[in-house]
Amino acid sequence: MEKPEKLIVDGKRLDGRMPDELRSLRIEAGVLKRADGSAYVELGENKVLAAVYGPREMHPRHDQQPDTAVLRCRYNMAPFSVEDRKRPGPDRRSVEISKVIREALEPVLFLKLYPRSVIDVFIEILQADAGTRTAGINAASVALADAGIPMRDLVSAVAVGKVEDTIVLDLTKEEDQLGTTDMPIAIVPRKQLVTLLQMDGHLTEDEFKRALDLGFRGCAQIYEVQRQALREKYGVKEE
Amino acid sequence: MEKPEKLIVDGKRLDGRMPDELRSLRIEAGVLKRADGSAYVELGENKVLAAVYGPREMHPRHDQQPDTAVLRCRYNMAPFSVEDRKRPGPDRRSVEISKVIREALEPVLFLKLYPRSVIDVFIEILQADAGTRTAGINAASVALADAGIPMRDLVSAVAVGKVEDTIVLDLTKEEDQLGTTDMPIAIVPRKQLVTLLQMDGHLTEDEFKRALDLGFRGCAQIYEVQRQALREKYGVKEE
Amino acid sequence: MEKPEKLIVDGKRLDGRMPDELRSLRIEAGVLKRADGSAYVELGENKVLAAVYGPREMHPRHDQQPDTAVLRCRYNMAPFSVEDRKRPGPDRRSVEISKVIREALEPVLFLKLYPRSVIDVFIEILQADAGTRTAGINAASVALADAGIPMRDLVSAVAVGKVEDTIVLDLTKEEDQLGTTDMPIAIVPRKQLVTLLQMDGHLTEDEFKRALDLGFRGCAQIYEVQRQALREKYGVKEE
Amino acid sequence: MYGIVSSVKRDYIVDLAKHGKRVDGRGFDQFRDVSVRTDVIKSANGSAEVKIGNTRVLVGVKIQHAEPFPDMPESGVLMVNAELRPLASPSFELGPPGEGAVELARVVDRGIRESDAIALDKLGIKSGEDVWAVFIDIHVLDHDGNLIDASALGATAALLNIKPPEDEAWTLQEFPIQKRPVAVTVSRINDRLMVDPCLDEEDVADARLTITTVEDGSICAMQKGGAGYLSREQIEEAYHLARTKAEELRERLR
Amino acid sequence: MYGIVSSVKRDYIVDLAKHGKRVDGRGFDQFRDVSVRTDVIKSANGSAEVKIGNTRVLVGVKIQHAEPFPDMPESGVLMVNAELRPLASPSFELGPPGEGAVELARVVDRGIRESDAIALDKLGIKSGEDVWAVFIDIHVLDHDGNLIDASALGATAALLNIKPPEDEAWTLQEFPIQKRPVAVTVSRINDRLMVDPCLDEEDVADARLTITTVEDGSICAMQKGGAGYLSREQIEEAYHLARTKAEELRERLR
Amino acid sequence: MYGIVSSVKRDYIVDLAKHGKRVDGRGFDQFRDVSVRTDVIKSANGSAEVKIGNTRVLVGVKIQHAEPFPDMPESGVLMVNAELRPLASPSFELGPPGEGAVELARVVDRGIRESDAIALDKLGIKSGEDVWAVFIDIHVLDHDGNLIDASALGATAALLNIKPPEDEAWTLQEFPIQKRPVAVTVSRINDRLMVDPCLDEEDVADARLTITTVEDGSICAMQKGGAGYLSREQIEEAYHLARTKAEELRERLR
Repeated sequence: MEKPEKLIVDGKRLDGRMPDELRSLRIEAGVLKRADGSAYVELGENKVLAAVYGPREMHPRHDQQPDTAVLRCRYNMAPFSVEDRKRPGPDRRSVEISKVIREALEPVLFLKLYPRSVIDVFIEILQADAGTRTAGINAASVALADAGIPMRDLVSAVAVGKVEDTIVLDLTKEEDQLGTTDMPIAIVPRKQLVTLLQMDGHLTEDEFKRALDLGFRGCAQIYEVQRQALREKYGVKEE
Repeated sequence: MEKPEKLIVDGKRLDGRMPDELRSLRIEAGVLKRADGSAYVELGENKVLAAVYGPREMHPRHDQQPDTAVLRCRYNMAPFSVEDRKRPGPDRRSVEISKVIREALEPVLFLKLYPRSVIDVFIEILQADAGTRTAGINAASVALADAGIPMRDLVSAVAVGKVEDTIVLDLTKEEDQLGTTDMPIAIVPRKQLVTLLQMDGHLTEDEFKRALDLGFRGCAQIYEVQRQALREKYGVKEE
Repeated sequence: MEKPEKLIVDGKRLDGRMPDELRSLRIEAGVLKRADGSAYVELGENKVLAAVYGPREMHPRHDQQPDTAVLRCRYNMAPFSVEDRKRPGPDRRSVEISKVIREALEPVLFLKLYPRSVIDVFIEILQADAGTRTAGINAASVALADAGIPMRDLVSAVAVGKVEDTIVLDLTKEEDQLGTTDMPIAIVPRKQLVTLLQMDGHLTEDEFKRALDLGFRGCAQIYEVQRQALREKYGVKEE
Repeated sequence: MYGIVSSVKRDYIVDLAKHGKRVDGRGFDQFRDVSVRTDVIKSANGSAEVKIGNTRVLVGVKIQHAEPFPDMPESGVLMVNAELRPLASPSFELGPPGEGAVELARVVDRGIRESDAIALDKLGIKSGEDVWAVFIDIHVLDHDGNLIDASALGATAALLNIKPPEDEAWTLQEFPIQKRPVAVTVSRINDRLMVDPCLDEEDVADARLTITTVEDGSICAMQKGGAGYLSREQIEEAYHLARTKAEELRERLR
Repeated sequence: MYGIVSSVKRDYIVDLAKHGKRVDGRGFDQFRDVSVRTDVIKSANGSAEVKIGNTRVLVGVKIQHAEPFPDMPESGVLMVNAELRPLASPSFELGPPGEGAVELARVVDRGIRESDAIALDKLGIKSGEDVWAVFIDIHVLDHDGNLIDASALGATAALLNIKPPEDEAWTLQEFPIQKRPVAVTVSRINDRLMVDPCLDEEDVADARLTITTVEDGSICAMQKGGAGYLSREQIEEAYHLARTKAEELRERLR
Repeated sequence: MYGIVSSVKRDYIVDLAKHGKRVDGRGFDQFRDVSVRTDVIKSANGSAEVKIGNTRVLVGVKIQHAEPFPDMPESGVLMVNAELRPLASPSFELGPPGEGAVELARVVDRGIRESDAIALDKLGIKSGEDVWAVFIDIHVLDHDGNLIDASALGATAALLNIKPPEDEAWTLQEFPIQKRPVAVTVSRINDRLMVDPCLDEEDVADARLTITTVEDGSICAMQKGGAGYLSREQIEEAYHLARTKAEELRERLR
């Protein structure tokens, strides 16, 4: 990849977006037959599929929890989803991402309702272009709702970053690699609570606050698309 | 290996065999002390040992089947059995072969007689010269009988192939590598039913039918040697 | 490492020790908070930590023994403990050492007192300079006592070797690599029984007997330091 | 790859078969709806998504530099891998490929390799050092039976969809595809042969025979599966079924 | 990384927090005793042992030759690995690193990498062939909570302790450290934020946020953990806590 | 490697030992029938099958090109691997070698390596790049006790059976064997020492000591095993037994 001279020209990004603008976003609920719930998310060039199984009996049995269901998440990149073929199987990156996604989703679930059982969330990245973990959370959250799992709210997620000293929403792969900072964030929109927050790069205190602001606003937009996807699937108006 | 000019000269193969002729075959039943049943097969330069354990208690317990025994097969090549030392442990080839061998043997077993238990079949290739999977089936089948496992019939197996447009029986390694087609087949001889059939290479419809014919005839010869091995071990004439 | 011309000059070793002299030895009991028992051993440049957990419930359950506790040992080298970084995880060497250490400790334990349970011994080599397995046994033995596990006696261990035809006690790494023979030995001091004995190199019958003599004497010295460590921890005089 | 069905369902399906019927009303020689979409993954050199009824398989092909095998120093390398992703079925588990995934990948591999579908001999770069590797990754997304046929069709479709890598070492005009192998799996339930079983049918089937054929009807690969047997007559009937249906499926490729 | 606590203990700790207290009487913004000893392992190029209360972590750094990554042919390589050794806690198991160990290593890694603490661009030897690899191995010896802060502090201390390898390929005067990142983890119990939880507190905490800052107070890495949430206000409060405590901890480095 | 015996059988064997007897009537210093067949595997460079009573071990040696270890650039490489194949015993499990297989391989390895049985320094080809690797693979086929002695004997016999590889890089007249190490394991049951325990005896033995000696009676390797102890006197007695029996076994080599 050749490095472009500037990533932001006249206040606009290389793909023409404003700093606070999302890429095109499409979410569809209930796209798989076998899974109990599923969703498909296209965010820019990202293509992500999530499936939910459960609540179902936990195996192996000694991992069962007597007073609660266990939430398991597995984030996986298809070998062909990235520039250089990814060798199949979990690596350290996907192990960590699976963990933070689980911890991002768990706060909205009523796991105590299903003691001894497990809820499995599988996220497949079919095509990757930065922001796959947040796209995965958006998909998983809709898939959980599609599976009929009781939830306090959806979880909406987006990455915020810093590119040439500008705080921008929803980084592309190019911006992620050439910019300095990536900060994925997930929010429970109604209560405005943060369930995922990671960052690497460089942010001053002031930049951090502006990044948080932008993250909250981006998640609000995503939340609308998630709800729309569920409305389309179930044909009812939310109250 | 230098490529010979022709693999078939004056209707005869490089080792002097006719196209429909087996290599020398020796089968011995009950060759191991610890196993519940065992057999040794030499087919040309192949040396194969099979052992059977069971029916015995299935571990891990959650793999037990309440209404049937489970048949497990493991095909393994000794590191020194091939030209280049084989790294120990299962590879994709041996995983697949173990599966098709299991499916070749299962139709003659009365697994329902032994609910919750397991029958283990271990096949060790000590020296390999093409046709190890079929030699393994022949050995395993005699070992199962030696273990006293009730069987509808033995299973007899052989590879058929195409070498320079001739359909031939029981390929050597040289014929397998230089010829175009390899088609292993396993048969329940009395009822003439096929329990294993694989093929790779190239066969027209007509060639395919002739290959099937030759496979059935080859298996009939092998069946006789298998029965002879059991007669020798148990010193009784079959009715 | 440049090879020195001679390893023994005027009857003294490169570090100034006499052939039958131990390196400086420091043992401390009860150094870890979470473990049920622990000990730290410095022997020359070796730094070794041992921890004991148990008797505790055995998992997985089907490894429980109905009439006895199971002793498990795991010897592990920290990646930075050796010259070339050691890749984390067990290798064949550490698997074997873990086994012989377990068998060196087991004779002094009353495992039958704790049916169905497990006693875990973890040995971490933080800095290695030859003799880590015997230093590990010395640490583990004190850690077992610190955990309050009933014992017939401690186990004391040391390596004996042959360097330029001299039988020497407690080899350094340099002596181990340039000398011809390494013979680790572990002893139950009161009854003078051998619970670990390994050797590689070259010993004549006479040399072997002298090496055994030296090993017994070395272990007696180590035993005193082990007991002193326990006295210091528990502030009582042994009877 | 096989789930467990209740004996009631088993009896029902077997009974239907005896009466010449299938659970979804199809004929024994009839596939469910088949759709083939190509060029679905930008990060792959070639890709295809195949749906057969509810079954859905995504195949991506990557073309990368690799070292040749020592005995074939000028020949490209073909690697086929299948992942039965746990999102596709409650019976698929996490972890390295099990025997079902291994068999699936190897059957697809043999169909392509043995038919010389790819002219691997044209994929050398520098003898003994550098060749093109063709990685075919089969990603199963939704499992309602007949994964082998869907995967093999997807693999051939993805190969036909390949855009050569943008790499100065690539000198061919286009990716050298020579054949279009198509696999058709024929299943036996009781004594009836049928193509394209749905998952329920697959679970009660006694045996299956996959026959991969090329344009002229000759066979390049076969694989019998399942814990049952086939008679000689059934094998020949299966060949005719497979050959006929392969021609139909092949029309879906471009 | 989380154990299980009895509901009695949980209620007790939560109740204390509501009343502004902690189990060991500390203030919410107060660390336990912190000690940093360096140069403790001769076989490492740099090493440090950090104790925070009863928590004890040993970090060793090895500097070795390695091949560079293809896209950074002249840049040194940083590898951070963490081992939650089973001697450190009854909840740590044998086997390859689990998600707790992986997260720990990656959070420490990002703090060092993203702050450019090491001038990796100075650690090339021969472009595309040979560079210096910096292996940071975190060896957890005793676990009484707050492993991330202890490990990150140990890693930075061990880097500052590095003596260059005795190797003619090494040409720098000293090991090129540019920044001193320090991680501080803020935990939420009920609605109170606190630093440096002991294990019992960690087990009942709802969520944690690790913020790694450098000398000027800017952030180089963050990681939220735990199955709960944080409000926006709590995040900002956590930042101020983390920045203040990091300054205190940084004084322990040399 | 140890199975479980009923306490009745244990008491019976121990009682016999107290009365100076063994289950099969042998003397304590007596091996079962020993047979050594060499040249049994054509695909190996050297091979041997050893039977000791019902115990049966097949050893194959392969000689192949390999890279040398960095610190021994001109020295050949020795690798010993043991597989306790599950067909040999109901107590052997599938999967990677357990501690029993690892110990077996390493004890055999040390006997060969430490006695300099193979002149590895003659097995260089191109310094730092190419040397001969000697792979000794121990394949246990039937387990009725005393695997170490059978495997070590098989390994030495297979080495003596080696036909050099047909490879132009091979320049020696013959494979350079210098010593014939033989391992003898002495087991203690109650207070009696005995050689060559059958499996039942092995299962009740308190401890064992393997002593590997070469032609002149000097020791090149030892390994105590088992969860019991040996007295100093027993160790010396074991040495004399091992040395005497090794001479007998050595006569079976060629």
